[in-house]
Amino acid sequence: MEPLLITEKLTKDFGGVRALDNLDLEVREGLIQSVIGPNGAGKTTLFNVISGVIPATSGVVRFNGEIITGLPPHRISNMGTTRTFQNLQLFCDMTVLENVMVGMHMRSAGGFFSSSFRLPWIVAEERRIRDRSIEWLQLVGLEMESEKIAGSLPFGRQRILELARALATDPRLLMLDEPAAGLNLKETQDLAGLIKRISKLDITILLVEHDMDLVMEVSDHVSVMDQGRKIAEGDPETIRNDEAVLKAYLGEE
Amino acid sequence: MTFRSLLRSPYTGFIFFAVLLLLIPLAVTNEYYLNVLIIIGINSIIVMGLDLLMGYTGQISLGHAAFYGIGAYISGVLSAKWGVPPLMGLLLALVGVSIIAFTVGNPTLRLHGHYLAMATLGFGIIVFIFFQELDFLTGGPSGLVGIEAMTLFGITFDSDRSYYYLVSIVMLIILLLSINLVNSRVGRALRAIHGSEIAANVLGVKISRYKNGIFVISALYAAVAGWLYAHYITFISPSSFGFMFSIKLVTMVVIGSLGSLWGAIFGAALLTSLPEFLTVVEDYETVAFGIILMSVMIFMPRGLLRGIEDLVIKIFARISDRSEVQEKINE
Amino acid sequence: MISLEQQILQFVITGITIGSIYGLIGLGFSIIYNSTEIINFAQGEFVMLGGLITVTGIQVLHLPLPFAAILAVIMVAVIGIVMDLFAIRPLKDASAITLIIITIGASIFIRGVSSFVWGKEPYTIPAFSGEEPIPFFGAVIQPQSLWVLFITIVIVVGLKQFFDRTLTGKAMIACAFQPRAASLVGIDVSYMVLLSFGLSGAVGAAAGIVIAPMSMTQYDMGVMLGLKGFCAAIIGGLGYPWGAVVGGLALGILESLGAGLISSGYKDAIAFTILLLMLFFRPQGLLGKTKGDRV
Amino acid sequence: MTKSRLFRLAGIILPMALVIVLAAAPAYAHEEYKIGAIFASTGPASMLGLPEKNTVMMLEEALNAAGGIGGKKVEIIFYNTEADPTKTVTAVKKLIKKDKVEIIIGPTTSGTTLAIIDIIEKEKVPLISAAASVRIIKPVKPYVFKTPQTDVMAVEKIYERLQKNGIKRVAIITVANGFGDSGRNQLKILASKYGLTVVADERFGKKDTDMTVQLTKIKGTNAQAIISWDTNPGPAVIAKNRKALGIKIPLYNSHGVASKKFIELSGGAAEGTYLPAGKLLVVDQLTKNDPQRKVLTDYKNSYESKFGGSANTFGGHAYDAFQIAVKAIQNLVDKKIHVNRDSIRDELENITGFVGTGGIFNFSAKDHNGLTKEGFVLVEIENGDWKLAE
Repeated sequence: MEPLLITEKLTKDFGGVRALDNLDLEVREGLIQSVIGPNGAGKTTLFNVISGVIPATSGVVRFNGEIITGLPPHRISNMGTTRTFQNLQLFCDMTVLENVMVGMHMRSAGGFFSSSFRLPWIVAEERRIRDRSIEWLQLVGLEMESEKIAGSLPFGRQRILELARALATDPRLLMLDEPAAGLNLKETQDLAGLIKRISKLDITILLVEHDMDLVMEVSDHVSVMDQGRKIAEGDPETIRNDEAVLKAYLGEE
Repeated sequence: MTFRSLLRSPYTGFIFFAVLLLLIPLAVTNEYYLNVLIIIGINSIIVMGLDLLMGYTGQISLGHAAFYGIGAYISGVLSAKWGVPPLMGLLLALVGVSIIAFTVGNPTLRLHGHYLAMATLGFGIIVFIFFQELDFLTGGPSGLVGIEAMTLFGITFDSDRSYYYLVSIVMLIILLLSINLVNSRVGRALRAIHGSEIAANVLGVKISRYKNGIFVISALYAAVAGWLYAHYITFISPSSFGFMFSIKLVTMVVIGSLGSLWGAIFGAALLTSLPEFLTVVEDYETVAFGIILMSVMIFMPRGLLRGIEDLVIKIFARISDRSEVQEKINE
Repeated sequence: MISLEQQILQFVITGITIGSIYGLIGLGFSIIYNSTEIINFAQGEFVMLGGLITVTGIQVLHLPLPFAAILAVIMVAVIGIVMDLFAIRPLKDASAITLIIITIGASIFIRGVSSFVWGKEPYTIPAFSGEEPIPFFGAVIQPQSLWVLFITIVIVVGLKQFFDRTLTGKAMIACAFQPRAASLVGIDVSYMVLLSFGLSGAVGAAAGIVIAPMSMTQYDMGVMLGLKGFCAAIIGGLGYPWGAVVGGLALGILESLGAGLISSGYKDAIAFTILLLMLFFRPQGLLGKTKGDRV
Repeated sequence: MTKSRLFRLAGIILPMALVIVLAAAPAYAHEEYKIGAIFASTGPASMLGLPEKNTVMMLEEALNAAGGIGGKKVEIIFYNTEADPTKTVTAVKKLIKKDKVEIIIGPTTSGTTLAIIDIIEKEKVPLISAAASVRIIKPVKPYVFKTPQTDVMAVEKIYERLQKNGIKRVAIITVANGFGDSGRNQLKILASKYGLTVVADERFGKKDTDMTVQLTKIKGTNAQAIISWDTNPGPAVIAKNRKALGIKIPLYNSHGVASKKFIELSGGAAEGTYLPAGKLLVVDQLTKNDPQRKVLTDYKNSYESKFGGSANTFGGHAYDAFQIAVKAIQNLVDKKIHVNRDSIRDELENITGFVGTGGIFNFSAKDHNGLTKEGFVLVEIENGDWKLAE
């Protein structure tokens, strides 16, 4: 079976700096796959290029067999992949529920005209969006806070909310950019459980993370990046003992 | 529970407001006050549109007086030169403004922050100059006379009282449409763009479509207001649609409270009627206006409506704190 | 009668003169923007105050022109500082829109007060060195135009030295690019902001003084000049101080060529159309560099 | 959440309630003749509007000190229009509906006057405007009068002179606002009547700081005279730029610069330029038997002693409007006709031979300005002062 996401010779230059260097990566459907690497390895750049937030310098990204490089982010999301952000990008002035409802954007159709006049089918759609969003909140355990302003949540809860919002797009591939950053031990453990639960919903997960314990606990497959290149990959056990990986990390520290 | 949800519904406020608006003429017998209310109504229509753009979507426009003017001039010129009836004038004004707004909005809304402010400001000034220079159509700087009074479906709105009802009804319709819009998928998308363009984008919101869409809608609101204005005063001149008026509109939105339709109406009402109250200080009017603008922004940067809200909540909180303390002492 | 070539030369000379003024005003915008990311809509009022205070210095206090001018520059710098202290500093973490409204409020306030102090009549001051025009290949140059150019160059060179050579100047630039890092290395950011308001007040006042003999000075002259200066700063590239001067010159020359060769009625429309095209196709300005956008 | 929604509602209702309370205040019966005055005492036309306001306030005080009209005092109710059409409309409605005035004088600018004509005609309140445009009284509207000479007369005064000097080609340079626009139209319409061709038609903005470009273009034509049309400070800049460019053909200004400020602003550059002006400017040069001499001297002296500065023709327009309004009421009182809006209007049309600062007014049913171009004199600037050029 062809992998869900493939990058082929993906390259990204920032001025003179090469953030991604002919990167080949495969993400197989149904797995939890992680990308790790020291700071500046190009992990976030990888996410930005895949999600269309910044253009690639060269190379292609295929999603579900189709080339998605060069497409704007909303088109890429529409094909069934979405992401979270390392530094949170919540809609801070909106309520928790509304944030998730925005996630349902692609799964609904109301336009300027029909919404302004609140046509009957809009009323029905609104109800469906609301009910479904509450379900997502229940899944991540945020339903009690649904009416709170997102910006007022504690940091850990905000991370969870961003995850719920991404889930609401009903993705086939969910890319999580350091979801454990800033979380305490307990929260990280809860997150690990949540990621596994999400995986059971037939959602493929691509995870960029610094927290090795989390990575090793949840991942089916791990790729290691350094200076824009992939230096190793395999199951967590293999990676743990890979020399190149150790060197890359130790070399840094 | 039902009572709470009733209170929470955005439509409860609307119904109260609508009843209030339509009852006002029963209490206000002096047409001069109706005149002030009419101008407030016209201004609130523009300001609501501007608030959808600025407060909800986070895109500043320092050139909205231009759309107000284009709406007024299209219907006004058609009426004064060729006797086109106002309803037809409105239709053509809406078509004209949407074409212009779409053409301008497309490249302009790719800009951000101060660049967007400057571009919209430039657009406003260019349009203003066209009002002045196309004098064979617009009557030039000295203005366009001979615009016919508002006649719709055989009814002529030639008294302040009847015009008040017309403006109120149009305003209520626009308010209702706006309430619908902000509480919908589209409204959430707009606020999402305000919150984080990138996040909205990766959640599937096509940014340009929504920015352009709301820009056109807010321009259309302004055009409707312009149409109401032209057929009310029956005279228009470029000076009513200049840069200073654009600035005034922005201050109405901000002083009222960004991102709140009620704030928009409140801001329009306050800043339109303020000069009427400031006639007391007469010569100091501009100085007072400047001071008010600055102090509101310094002490209530979220706008007056939210500012007052916060203040009242704070006072309530303090009172309840105190009573709690009191209770503890009593214990 | 003069030939078309001579006319065009004259247009360019005029454009350079007006452009330098736009540039000086734009410079004021850039200085404040650089240290605070604020667009100060009261910049035009600084220009007006510079002119009117000089008028008072000459006509009421009977000071010689240079002293009156220095007095005006100092006073407007102080007014800029006061504006920062009372209107800008009380705001912490204000949004761009709030700051725009504040500076608009300040400009309305300053205009209102000025209309009391000086009345609504326009004033003028004598040209710095006579009004005998200097012939130049069939066109003429007003001596005051040379003064405008001279003062512009002096200010630009002076500011460049200040930013490049002095510790304070370097600190101000640092605040612009890395305010948090700047405060970490011990730079007093709020002092630098204060300084930038004072400095831009002084530059604005200088612009107001050099054009007063040519264009008259009046309590409400600041609005349009302020807009044009803002325009110049954007065309040159916001945040690139020398960009404002380049932008101002470009704007001035194009505007006066447009007025001369196309239509004087549409003069400002031409200027602002250029601005729009610039924003659409090269939003970073003439001198700005495209920044790599990272998320 | 619920609470805040309520407050939001209250925020809307409170100001509305305030308006209602204010509206409910009873309009008390009045014991004096109420005259509404609307001038642009601030805003872009404040240089005109402020002396107009001052004049009217001064006259009210003087009249009431002298006992008013037939024992009844006169009350001026003043509103500032800021030269803004919307504000003017509001002010007029306030005067008519709330203050219930008998007659309105003002506004300052042509644009604002045109904006209120419909209301004036509908509400049937006499209006004496202080604005220049001929469109105000042509065609004649029953309730609208005006005191300044029209721009037609100013143009004719200049063209007459040009024709006499054998000039055939003129260049015009006008400001892009109501005043300049109205002048520009008349300059173009009337040119052929005086055998003139307009060879250059340049414009500038009210806040422009340099007119070298426009003048350079004029220099490139074969014009024999330049006519500039604006109020201060624009024409002073034009005069200076003209001198700097070494343009030798004569410069004529509009009546809009008829104040000492113009000479002061242009430095020496105004020397030898011409303008049509009301006689106020050259009151000391008038012949002893000039019928306006006394009126002008009185006005000038009382204005200047009260407000300092120098009296200008704009204040004069307000002076005329006020005095004519008072005259009409006085006549009605004398004739024992009930004073109301309609009777005042009718009486205004009967006023003839009224000596004002702008000329001798002869109103009639067909002429609501009542002046001829003889109200203007052509003035030359010589040695920093006005000089009758006739």
